[in-house]
Amino acid sequence: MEQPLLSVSDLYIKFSLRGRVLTAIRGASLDLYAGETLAIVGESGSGKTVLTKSFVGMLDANGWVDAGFIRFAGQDLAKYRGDGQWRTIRGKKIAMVFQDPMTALNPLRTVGLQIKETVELHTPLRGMAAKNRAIELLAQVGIAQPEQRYHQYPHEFSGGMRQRVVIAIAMSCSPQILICDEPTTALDVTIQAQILDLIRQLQAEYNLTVIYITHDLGVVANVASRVAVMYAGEIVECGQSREIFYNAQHPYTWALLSSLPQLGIKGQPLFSIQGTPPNLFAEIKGDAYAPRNPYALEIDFVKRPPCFQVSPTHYARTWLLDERAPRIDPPEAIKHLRAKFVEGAACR
Amino acid sequence: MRPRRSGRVIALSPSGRPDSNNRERGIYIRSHIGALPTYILKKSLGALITVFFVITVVFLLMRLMPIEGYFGDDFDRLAPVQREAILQKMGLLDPWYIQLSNFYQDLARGDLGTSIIFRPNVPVAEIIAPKVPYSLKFGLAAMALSLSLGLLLGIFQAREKGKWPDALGTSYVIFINAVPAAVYFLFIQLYLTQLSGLPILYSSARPLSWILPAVSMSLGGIAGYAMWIRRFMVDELNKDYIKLARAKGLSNTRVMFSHVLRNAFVPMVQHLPTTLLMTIAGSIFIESLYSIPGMGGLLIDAISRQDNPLVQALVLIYSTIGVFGLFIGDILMAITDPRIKLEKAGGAR
Amino acid sequence: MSNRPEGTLRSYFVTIRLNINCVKNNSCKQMFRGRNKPLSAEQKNQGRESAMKKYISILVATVVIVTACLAGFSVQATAAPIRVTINGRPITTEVPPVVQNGRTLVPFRAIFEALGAEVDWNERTNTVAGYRGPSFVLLEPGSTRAFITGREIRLDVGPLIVAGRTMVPLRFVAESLGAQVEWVEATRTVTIVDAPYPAAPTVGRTGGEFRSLYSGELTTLNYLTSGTFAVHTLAANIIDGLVEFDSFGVLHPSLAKHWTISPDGLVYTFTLRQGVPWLTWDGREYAEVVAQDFVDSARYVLTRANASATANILFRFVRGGEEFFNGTTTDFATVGVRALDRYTVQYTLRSPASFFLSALTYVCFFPVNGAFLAETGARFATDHLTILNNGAYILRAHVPQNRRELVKNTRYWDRDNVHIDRLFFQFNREAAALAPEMFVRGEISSASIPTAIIDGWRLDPVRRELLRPAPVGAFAFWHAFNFSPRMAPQFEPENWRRAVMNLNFRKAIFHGLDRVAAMLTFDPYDPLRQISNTITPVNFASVDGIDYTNLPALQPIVRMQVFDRALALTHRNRAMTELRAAGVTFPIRVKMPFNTGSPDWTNRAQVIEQQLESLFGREFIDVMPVGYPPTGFLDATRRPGNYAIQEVNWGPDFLDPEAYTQPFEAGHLTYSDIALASANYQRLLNAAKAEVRNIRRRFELFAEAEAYLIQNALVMPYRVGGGGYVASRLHPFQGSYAAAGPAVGKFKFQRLLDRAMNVEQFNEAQTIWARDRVIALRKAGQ
Amino acid sequence: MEEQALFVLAERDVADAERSGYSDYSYWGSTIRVFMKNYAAVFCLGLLIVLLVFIMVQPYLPAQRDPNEIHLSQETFRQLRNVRPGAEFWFGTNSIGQDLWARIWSGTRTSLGIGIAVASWNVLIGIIVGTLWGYVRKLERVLTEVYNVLDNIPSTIIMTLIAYMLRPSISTMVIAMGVTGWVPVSRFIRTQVIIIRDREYNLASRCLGTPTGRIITRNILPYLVSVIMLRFALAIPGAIASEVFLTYIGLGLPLHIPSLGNLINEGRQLMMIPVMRYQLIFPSVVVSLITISFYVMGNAFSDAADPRNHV
Repeated sequence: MEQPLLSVSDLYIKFSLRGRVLTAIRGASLDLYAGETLAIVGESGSGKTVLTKSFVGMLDANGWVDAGFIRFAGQDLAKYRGDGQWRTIRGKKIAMVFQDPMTALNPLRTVGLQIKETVELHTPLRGMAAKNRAIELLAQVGIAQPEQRYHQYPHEFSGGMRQRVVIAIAMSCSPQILICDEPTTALDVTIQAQILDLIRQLQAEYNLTVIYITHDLGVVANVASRVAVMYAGEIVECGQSREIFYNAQHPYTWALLSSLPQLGIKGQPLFSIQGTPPNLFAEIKGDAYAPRNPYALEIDFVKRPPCFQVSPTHYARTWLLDERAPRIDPPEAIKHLRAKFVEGAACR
Repeated sequence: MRPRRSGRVIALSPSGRPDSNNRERGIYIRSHIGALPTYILKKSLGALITVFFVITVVFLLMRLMPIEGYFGDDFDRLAPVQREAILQKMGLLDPWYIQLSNFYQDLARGDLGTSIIFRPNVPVAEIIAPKVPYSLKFGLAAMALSLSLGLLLGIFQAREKGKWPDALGTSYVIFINAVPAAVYFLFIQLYLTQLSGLPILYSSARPLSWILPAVSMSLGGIAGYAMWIRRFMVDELNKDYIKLARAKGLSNTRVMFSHVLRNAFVPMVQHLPTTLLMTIAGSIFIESLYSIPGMGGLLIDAISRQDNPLVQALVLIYSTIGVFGLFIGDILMAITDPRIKLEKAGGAR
Repeated sequence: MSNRPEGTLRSYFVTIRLNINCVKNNSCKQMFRGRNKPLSAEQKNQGRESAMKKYISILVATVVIVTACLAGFSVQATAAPIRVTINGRPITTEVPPVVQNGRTLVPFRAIFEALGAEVDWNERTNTVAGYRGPSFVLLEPGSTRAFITGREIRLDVGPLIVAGRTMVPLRFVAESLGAQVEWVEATRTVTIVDAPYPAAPTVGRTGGEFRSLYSGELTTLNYLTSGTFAVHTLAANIIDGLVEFDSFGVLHPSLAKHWTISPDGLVYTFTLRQGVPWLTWDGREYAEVVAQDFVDSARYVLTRANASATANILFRFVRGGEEFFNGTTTDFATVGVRALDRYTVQYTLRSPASFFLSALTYVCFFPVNGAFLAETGARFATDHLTILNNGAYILRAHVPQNRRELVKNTRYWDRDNVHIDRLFFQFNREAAALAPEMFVRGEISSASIPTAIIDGWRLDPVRRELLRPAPVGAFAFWHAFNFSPRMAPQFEPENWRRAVMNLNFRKAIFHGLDRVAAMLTFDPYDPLRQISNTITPVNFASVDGIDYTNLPALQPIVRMQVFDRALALTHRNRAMTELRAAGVTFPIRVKMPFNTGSPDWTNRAQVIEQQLESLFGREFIDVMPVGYPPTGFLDATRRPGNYAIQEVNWGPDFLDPEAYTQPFEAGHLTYSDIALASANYQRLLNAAKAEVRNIRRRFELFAEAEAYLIQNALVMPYRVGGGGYVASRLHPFQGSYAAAGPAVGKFKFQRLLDRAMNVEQFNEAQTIWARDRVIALRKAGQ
Repeated sequence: MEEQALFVLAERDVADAERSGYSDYSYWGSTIRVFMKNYAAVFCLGLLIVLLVFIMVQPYLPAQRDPNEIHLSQETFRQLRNVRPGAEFWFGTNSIGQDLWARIWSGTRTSLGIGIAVASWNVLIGIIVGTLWGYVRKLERVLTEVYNVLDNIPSTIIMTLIAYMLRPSISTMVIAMGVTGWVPVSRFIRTQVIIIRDREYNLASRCLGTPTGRIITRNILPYLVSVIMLRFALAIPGAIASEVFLTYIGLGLPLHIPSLGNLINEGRQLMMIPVMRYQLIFPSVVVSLITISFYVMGNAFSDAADPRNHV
């Protein structure tokens, strides 16, 4: 396995909110390899966005990295403080694409200007050259008549087209890592596919490493090479997408997979996970998923499960993998998941 | 949803050179050139109606004032027949609707009437005209001071939100609002002139004597603008596009000025014309304290002295300014905020 | 001199002796120095020391003369020629003095010039006149008629022509100009002792600029129509009337050189000074002041359309004025104002009025140039461009709500008596708050000190030296009982009306009100200065040297100790029994309105309420002070009778007791109706007004009427106007003084002191002024 | 070994899962908690409460004097003028010997009374007119025109007229300020209502047929509560400031009714007299304290109650 491009080890991130301290990330560890597409999956509020934001130092004012390391290009980003340091990384090496294109662009400035601004910031190009580069970017992200579009305002663009502009902005400095924070959630399905294709195409062209943050397993299956499942601020399972989909080990991953609508059988109620994610203000003892885990063990309420290596590229943090734990089979619904997917892939 | 093409964009770049850079940096006028004249016509008609209503209401209100008020303390010395003569001369004896129609006939001829008590037989225009330059001079000086310092303070506060500069600025704003103006104006006038040796009153002969009044006038303005711009900038800072801007790697100051301030200015720009034009109204406190013969207390004097033609003229001027200010505010708003279409931008903000 | 050769004119002259018997601390408004010009320039009088030197020199001179005569006598036994000396100085005359049936006559030019008088020989009317200071003499060669300061006298020896020279009776001429004449038989010498006319103080330097702040803006400068006192004082500085007052309140000829009064006291003929220019704001001569100017101004004032506020004063005196004003006649010729020729103007009165001369200082008698009036039309006197000046100053700039500038009129006929070069008035609405501070820093020359900060100033060592009292004025303040109350029910008007008709009730309040405590709210340091027991103030008018308030009827009242707790309580007890029998309910509600715009009045209302209620007890009386806003105050309170007791005031328009009786006439004005309470006051008043012949009798009748008013507690006299404290670089007794009219506001004769006067200097200056005033009045024989 | 025993399926009740996720978040609870965190605001609130209680109780406390009573010295029967603050008179006396301590608290009572009355009247009418104007489309045209006219009529005319018709008193002052005071508030409320009128939850409730009245009282006003509270908190010192201004231009309360406006106006003349300046300092300090407290507390409360700040 070559050196990871970016490696997070045992990261703790805390926020002070309304007078109380909240632990958003509780000892997450993750490695990112060049050129791959990692998907981070989990319910909303599991800390997916907070984790990736900590990579570019965009944590909210009331949040701070409490402990742990984020090694990237020989630097420990966890120790970064101050705007100056982060700007060497932000937008230059790691770029982001946000969820809601409708509000991501400055409504009062022309689209062209917002792209040119970034081009002039990260490249030596100035003036007319920067404008041409911007128009070129617009073309690359698939916007028609880029010269006219250059002068228009965001409110004259559709949601999908705005997301393309945001992507163009992100690409303007040819970053190494592109973090897409639920890029397609706000778009309707047809546009969603176009955006995912665009990103895949750009990834191939610029040898990008892409991180997808999503709660939509359909997207994960479609684009991701590796998947990391997050729950309540920690990574409970991580591995190749094939391993996760077909050989998931963590009960939470089972639950996620079984809640896929595609697996539903006509006439039967769809599966959904009981309860809600834990209150991160409170101190969590043992496995955070325990209260909602039908297969929870007594120890899950006492001690936090360590990482169990299932395969060189696949590990999960659940006591079920401990040899002392009773043998539990994954739920029926996901057993023949492999067949469903093989059949699904065929019709692509 | 195909975006509606809005035609050629006319770039009014400050330097006039048509190369692309300036087109971005220049101010963009939405190209509804076609829509502008109808908009102006509609709005000015509305404005005219408003001013008409205002004057008529004020005209009638002034007629409710008691008759004796026109004499001040001469009432005793005058025999009833003399009082008759004076009222007749002022044209106050005929029924109100005749007085109203006379007023509008004169107005149509552009004659604002002559003052009856403030300076009898002197045309109102002649009373007001010499006062306007004084109020304007001080008003603009105070406006320039309060705008520049106010915005600087506001921006600085927004940047350092939560830290001590923000607290300092806010406490200044609170202080200016808390201590009654009548007290701190007089304090400044008496103490600072003592320290600095400047004369107590303003006089065109003494060059430096205009500084203190202008500065005093601007104190309130600084507090006002600082509070406004700070509030608008803090609102903008919470918006999503700022997240993207910072994610793009823009420096904090760059984000603050080219995005936050630029956008925060839109709601500001809409109120600017009215406050700018109101400088003509002058400040009652400052002009009476420093003997500046401006428009400051003129309206209040005219009302208490019941000089109807003068009140009428002043209310005409102030309401025209008020409505005209709103009107320009709308246009400025449309220019700075592309989302607003001129035709739709009707009604009071 | 009336040139109509009618039969023998029988004239008797009503003189008003402006006599003053000074009460210790009574002082007058700003004064100005006596006209000392006739004493010939080189003998400039430098204040009191020089006067003393003069007396000593006279004594020495007379001793020398006596010895010389004795010597002379022994030498020449024959009838040596008569010698004349004035103040010891012998007078040489081309034609020696002549004696005719006991009267010594001397050439008129010699005697006049010796006495320092100006001579006016008028061929047309064949009259010779000599005028000096307040008095003048007019003789008609070839007849025994003569006029002393306007009064006609029948001489026993008329002027004679000897060797081509007109000789005039020496004793008559000298005495009518105020000198004493002695015949020394031994030395056959006529000694004339001409005690100098007392000079006003001449402290302070000439030139310089007087600066001050004002907050009440003038609505107009039209002195012929406005009723505002500030307009009158401004006009008095830029326009001269026929006569003017000096610093002792003695009338001096101004635009009129001299005048004659017809025997029946109805026709006044004035001879104008010639060559007096009307000047525009930039000093350009527009025209000469002529008699027609007085006719034009009278016509303008009496034209109803011009709505003049002072027309009623003009037509009170001038015959036919009221008819013209009311429109019963349109022919102005019927009005008693005519220009006999270019420099002679004649007034004909409705009824004889000795005080008519004093009324001439009032604005409605000021001249105006007819042509200029027509040219400016409605815009006349709205600013400095539309008004002409002929007085001591020229109005250089009048910018309302900003500033007003006056500069010395260099072509003024009496420019030697105008010492301050420039007057600068700066408008500031906060004058009360800023002026004291600006005075301390020397930015202005005069500032009135509000009562509130007097304590602060007296405690401050520097400011204490700048503070002095301001002279009292002529306005009368008194507490009026309302005999026809029309108030809201909660003030029980009917109950009040019954109570106020009761004499004991009124007397209880009359003696129960502690006026000194009330006065402390206005002048905390010398409240007695302004307290007055009578309506007509002391020193207002006098006859035959006796002040009006010293006449027998009023003397006991002036000396009475008004505030007397015991007396007040006895009256209250009597009133209680009488009123309870009449069904009056207790406590009696007493509505007392006050003007919330004036801080000291608001305070005074509360002081009086607590003082009366603590004295009489709440069960007897419930004083209810009610505040009204300054704008429209009188319309809401006194005029509609919406009060029980209210502090009211009134100012005189001319120098006669009648000036203070208008508010008490039956139904005449909007004051309380005294007639409802007692008819005989009106009877006394009518009797007094009818007496126009004998001034002494007239004054006594007015005094009796006023005494009746006060003894029956129909009114409660309180104080005189003016007063308060100022910090000023003007001498309080240097400017012109008068008990009525705008004279007190004139800057003529005033000088700028280097340092402000303090209280001690003020009191000293006041006593000197009072003493000199007595001499001046006697010398002027007015 | 003991840990081994733990490797058995734990009985689990679904309710437990619900509870751990359940947050007892209450809007007002959180607002109060955040407000309490802001020590400055709490201090100001405390100050105001103490002040309000004190001025209500003050007349009945021992050794208190009547504000209008003029104190005479026993010997000279002269007023005890301008006595400096000391044991006898805690705040000293004014120019005619009235106790300044009593006058200031009576003046505060008057001014605060006027302030609260005017503020509540203006905000109440402002809300009613503002919401109607903002919400009901038909009224939009008419009320905008009325607003334009009312906004341009100088309020001084109306106040002078009222001063003529009614005698100067506290009620006149409240009426004078109330006649035109609500116009800016209604304009402000209208702008806020327009912003949230077309939010989804309003469209939804309109679709469900909820009557306009309910929408306004249930959906719109609660959302604006923070802004309304701020407006009310600032209106009170605003009313006091305009009372001081009215006294300055001569339309204020009569002098025998002590009010902060009167006291400050009387004190202004003494600014340059060190020995008597206390008559200006005390009322000015009281006015400033009241204004600052309302300002700080108002802002803090509106930030705490601002829906946007609630998680």
